[in-house]
Amino acid sequence: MARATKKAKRSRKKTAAKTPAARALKREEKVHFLHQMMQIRAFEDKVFELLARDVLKGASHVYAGQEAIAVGACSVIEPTDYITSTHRGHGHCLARGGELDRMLAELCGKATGYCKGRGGSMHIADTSAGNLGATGIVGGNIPVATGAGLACKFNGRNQVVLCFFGDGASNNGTFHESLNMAGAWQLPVVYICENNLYGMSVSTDVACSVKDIATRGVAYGMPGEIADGMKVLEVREAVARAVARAREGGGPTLLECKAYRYRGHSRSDPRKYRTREEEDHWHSRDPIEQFSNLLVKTRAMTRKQVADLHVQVELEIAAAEKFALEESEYPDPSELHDDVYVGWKKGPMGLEKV
Amino acid sequence: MARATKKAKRSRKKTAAKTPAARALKREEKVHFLHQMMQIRAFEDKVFELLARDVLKGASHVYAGQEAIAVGACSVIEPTDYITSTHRGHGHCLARGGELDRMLAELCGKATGYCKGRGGSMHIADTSAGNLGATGIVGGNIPVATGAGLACKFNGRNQVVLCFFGDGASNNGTFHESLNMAGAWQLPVVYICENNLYGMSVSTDVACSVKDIATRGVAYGMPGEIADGMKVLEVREAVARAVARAREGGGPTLLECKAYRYRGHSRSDPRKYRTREEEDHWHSRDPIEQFSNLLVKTRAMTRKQVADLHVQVELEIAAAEKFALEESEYPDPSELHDDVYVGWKKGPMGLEKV
Amino acid sequence: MAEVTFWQAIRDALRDEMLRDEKVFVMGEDVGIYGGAYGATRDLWEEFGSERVRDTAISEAAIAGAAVGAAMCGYRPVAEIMYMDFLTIAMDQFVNQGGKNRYMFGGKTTVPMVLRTQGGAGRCIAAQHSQSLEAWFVHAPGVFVVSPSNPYDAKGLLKASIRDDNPVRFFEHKMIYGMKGEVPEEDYVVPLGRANVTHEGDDVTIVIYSMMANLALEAAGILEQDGISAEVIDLRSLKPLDVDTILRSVRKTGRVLLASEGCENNNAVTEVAMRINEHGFDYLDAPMKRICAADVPIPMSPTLEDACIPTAPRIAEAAKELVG
Amino acid sequence: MAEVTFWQAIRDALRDEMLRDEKVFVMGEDVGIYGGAYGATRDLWEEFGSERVRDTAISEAAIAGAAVGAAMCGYRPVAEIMYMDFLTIAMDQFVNQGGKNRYMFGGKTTVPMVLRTQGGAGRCIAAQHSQSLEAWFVHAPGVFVVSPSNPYDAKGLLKASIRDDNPVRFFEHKMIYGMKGEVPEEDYVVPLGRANVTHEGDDVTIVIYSMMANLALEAAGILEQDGISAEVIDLRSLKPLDVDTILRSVRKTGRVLLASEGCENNNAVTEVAMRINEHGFDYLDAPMKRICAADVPIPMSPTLEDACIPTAPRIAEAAKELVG
Ligand SMILES: Cc1ncc(C[n+]2csc(CCOP(=O)(O)OP(=O)(O)O)c2C)c(N)n1
Ligand SMILES: Cc1ncc(C[n+]2csc(CCOP(=O)(O)OP(=O)(O)O)c2C)c(N)n1
Ligand SMILES: [Mg+2]
Ligand SMILES: [Mg+2]
Repeated sequence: MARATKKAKRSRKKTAAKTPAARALKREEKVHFLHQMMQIRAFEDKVFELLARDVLKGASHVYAGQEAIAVGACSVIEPTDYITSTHRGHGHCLARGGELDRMLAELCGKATGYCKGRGGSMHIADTSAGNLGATGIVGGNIPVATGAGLACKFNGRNQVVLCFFGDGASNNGTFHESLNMAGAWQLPVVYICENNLYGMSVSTDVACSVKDIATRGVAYGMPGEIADGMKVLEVREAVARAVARAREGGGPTLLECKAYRYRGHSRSDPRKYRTREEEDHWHSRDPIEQFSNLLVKTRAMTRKQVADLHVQVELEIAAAEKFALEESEYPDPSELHDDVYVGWKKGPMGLEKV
Repeated sequence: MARATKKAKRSRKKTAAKTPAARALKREEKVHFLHQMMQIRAFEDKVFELLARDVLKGASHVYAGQEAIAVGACSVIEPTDYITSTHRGHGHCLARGGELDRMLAELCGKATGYCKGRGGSMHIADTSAGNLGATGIVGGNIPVATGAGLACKFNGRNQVVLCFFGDGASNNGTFHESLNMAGAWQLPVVYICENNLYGMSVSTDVACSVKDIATRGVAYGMPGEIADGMKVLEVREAVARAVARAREGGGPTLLECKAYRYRGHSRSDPRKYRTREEEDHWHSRDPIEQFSNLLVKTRAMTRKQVADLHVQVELEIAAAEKFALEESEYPDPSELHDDVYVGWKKGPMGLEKV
Repeated sequence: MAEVTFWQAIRDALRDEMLRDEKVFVMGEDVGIYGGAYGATRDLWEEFGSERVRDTAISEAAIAGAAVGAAMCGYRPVAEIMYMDFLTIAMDQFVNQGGKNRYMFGGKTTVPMVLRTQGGAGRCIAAQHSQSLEAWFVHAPGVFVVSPSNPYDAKGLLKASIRDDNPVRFFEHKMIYGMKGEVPEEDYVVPLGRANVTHEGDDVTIVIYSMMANLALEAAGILEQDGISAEVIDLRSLKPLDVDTILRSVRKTGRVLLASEGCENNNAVTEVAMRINEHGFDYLDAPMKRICAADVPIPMSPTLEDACIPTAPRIAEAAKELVG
Repeated sequence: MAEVTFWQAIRDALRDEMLRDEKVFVMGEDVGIYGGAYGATRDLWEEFGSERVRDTAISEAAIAGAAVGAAMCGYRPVAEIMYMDFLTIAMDQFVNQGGKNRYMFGGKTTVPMVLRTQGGAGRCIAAQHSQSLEAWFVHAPGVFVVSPSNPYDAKGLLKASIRDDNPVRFFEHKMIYGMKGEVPEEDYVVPLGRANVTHEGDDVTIVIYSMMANLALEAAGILEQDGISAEVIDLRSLKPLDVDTILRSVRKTGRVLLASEGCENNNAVTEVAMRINEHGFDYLDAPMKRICAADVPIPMSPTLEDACIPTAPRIAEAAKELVG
């Protein structure tokens, strides 16, 4: 056991000493974080409402409660960097600069959505903006992120990849194979495990043989760190350290962010598997509340400004809703066969060259 | 990281204190171990010779160099226990009580082999004797062993499973999912990783993000131990501890046995990827040499007795060869469709009930 | 007879078999207190506890392989893979170990396990939650492939599958769970490998399975109004395949329409067509036709998803073209 | 033109493309100093180093997924899965991510990767090292399926596959690596989706691919001696499928034999038969016939393995029955 543990410890120590923490933030940046978190929350509330009214079809897994993770993490990286997302991906997309209207349009299956309505909630991507996409397969994007990390290494342009996934995903084989590969090849990937205590109804206590997913870093010779996923600045600091290490050639990090999924897994989930007390506890640590309080306390914002921001976000969401529901069309059925292949299309007897 | 590590450590300490080490051995038992190890070596030498002469078809991965692991491990368990094996499985089968003649017949694809010639080298099984079989898929049997462990847990008859696999397999997703499952469910499985430094040509230095596979135990809340795989009694002691723990309900163990694959991966492998010095080093620690020296030194056997045993083994192998090559027939082509399904056979238009 | 839904029929079959045989157990993601993503294990956890109704981690390969191992050691696991799309992760364990161990090991073991899984389109959940991948398993030796279309068959086929000593892939369509039908409370099985003629007719044979069976019945109704008499054959088992029943019908009608919700290219019904070609070519008065999901990743958008998969009117339309 | 072996042709194509385009790289198990289990990457590691000829751990899912990720970021990975049988472990990454990302993401990404793998029977290495699983990928939307039968095609098709912007599954048969053939040194490609009529004839059309193409030529020779003139069509690509070339031949011969080394049930050639049924039914003078591997896990024993797979005499025999 010796070497790996030591190696990981050494690397952790070294980094702590050497890596610059996230630089000091300007006020606008902090406000921007709060704004983004509010947008995500409001977006998800809207999604939940539209699901309940049956306006939204399909499955949407909402990010409410975990906003600090996506916002804190994405605040660290550059436009040329990459992220990969999950089935619970709206927050990542927004934090990576996604636009509310095109996101909501995609969820509605409209032609104006990010993926022309073909992907929906679980498959939003914006590859040109460095968002390599969400996936409906739990753990499905961990290898893809690892391959993106390999591309970054090849490129030699100091790019990094943030790979988001859940506690449940950390029990899938893809997690293991990918982190081993990244550890062996020292790829510039930050593996961000959002531990929200459950994979659907199954708690980590039942499904997972360790309490802290971060423990598993040592199995890949990489640092395993834990951050409070309800605190945007703490997430940001931890990701900044990991990103700095990755850019310096110090390889991957496994960062576990502890948070909570506010909503049931799906609209109809009665949440029998968890207690009201537990929910209350986590709500009392709400990432948006905490951060706005901090901003008020440190006089970065006034209560009034916070309230105004809420109002502004409501307007933004209303605009997005109008765009998605009223101003956008469903794709024409004739588009069914488009873009399956590059350079080939369906003909009367099969595929034909275009 | 705290809990899991502590849990693992605690469990290790507790066990060290409580678990009875392997009981004192009778002389016959020690001689039996030596005999088995010699049988495996001689069997594999014969296999290599037959491959070279092109008498043996197919791929055979030989176990020479690792004999102490299978023999030490299988010496601990009862007839009602289970093992699962690998593509390099002849040693496991023999140590689990397999017969030389039926094994060699199977390798030759003869009807008298353990699997009627359908399986060959990579698929020897003897389920009635608690050998759940080899597999050609690296890592392929780790989930199967885990399921067998679940059956043992259900049975309540104190059975255990020994699951053999290689260092290379420990980088496959099946390893991770299985050990997590066994850790979460506290299954009575001993995961025995035979680290022979290479998966085919790729060294663990290149493929594996940790030096010691045992490090990974902590990622599953289970003890991760290392044994010298060139010493049969050390393997036996370590497996005995793990088996005792498993029978007491203490859950699974990851046990790494360090050893060396004497031969190339396949007959034609020029072994460019490793040095002569490295090979010599490991040959100087030969498990059969070491153990016979120990037996002589402790006066359990004389040199003459050791030499006689060698001769005896040669005769046994010769008998097995005669059985497999001369006295056994190939299966009749008409058997092609037998035993694919229970209760159904191929008819003129497809499957028919029998 | 009681009217029960499809999900209840599945649940009741599981319950009956668990009561009948202590070797039967259920494992999978969210099969416990949650009762399964589509409710098919509801209340079982309360009745049998978390040992025999076992929530697992999100580890499809280990679920599959553990079922194989437990089955080889004398148990009768019913493993659930929540969406058929995730079978992609467990193919090795199901196909290379589960399906082959008996044969490879000289017939000296059995692997009596059932893999229940859920598939099909219709809920706008896109390309990774809507597939029908039966074709892959039809192509894999050593496993049976079963796919019921209604509550009665679901209960009877699942019981038969659990009692069978072969590894069975049991596919449930997500749009059928709410369907109601008459189901006896007393014990019965629907034998594997026997198709069901759910509508008799002389003009065209419609061969289908799963959800398409219900659409085909609807289509038969539409066709009747146009004076076309369709014979609808619900395969129920894709392997073993009931070639006799199919040929009997083709001999009568001379025309064959096959429908499936899997992608068209090399769809599972293609095999049925091949068997008809091989054994009933002379009965054919026209080329066989098939109507399947388009050869695209199932799109999320309702307009595209609808365009992608067969519907009752489209089945009727295709049958009409075939006859007309 | 130089006579080179199949493995050399593959190696040379990789080398040429790596020299031509710095975005091309090779990854897989033992592709480095070992040169690949069947030698197809020999000497590349020495020339290009371990960055671009990358040995991986035994992690098929990560190999596949990493190729997808690198491809989406502008590289052109050629990933090797040592045996086709191990694709079972990587199906999710290949099928659900690699094959679908472009479509799901609204056409806004490409996944220009090649998956090279090796399959087929003939070496007595049993059920987990002898499969031909093309059928699965033919059924999966978004991926192309290519399978050469000789050195010339191997080099030209591999180059075309590497340059293609779609994910391509490139299947090599283990018994062909040693085969020699004339291969130009100058740059050329064999376009995807175009079949090759390797032997002209009027009496029967034999549709095959991969190793079977060589056996079918042998069979055509046998048939000639019996006065039967066979047309042999080597598909080369199973997707896109060259339906035109096939139909042209069927129109002439009226009889079709399909052969493949995959298991019979729902074999990839079944799709070819279905297309012929759909578009060329009226040309058919007899039921189409197929000759495939038996529907069993490929057995190890030489007698059984031989009985399990098609051989040239059996192909000839089947063709004779068809014509006779
Ligand atoms: C491979 C796979 N298995 C199962 C599912 C069904 N499923 C969707 S979300 C989910 C829980 C995922 O848990 P976690 O990774 O912790 O993410 P969270 O939903 O908590 O954000 C499950 C089981 C899936 N989509 N993919
Ligand atoms: C899933 C899978 N991938 C690759 C192979 C090819 N292969 C056979 S043995 C081997 C090396 C295995 O290494 P290890 O697990 O260390 O076992 P060892 O051979 O050293 O005993 C490889 C890559 C395989 N059989 N199965
Ligand atoms: Mg979770
Ligand atoms: Mg090894």
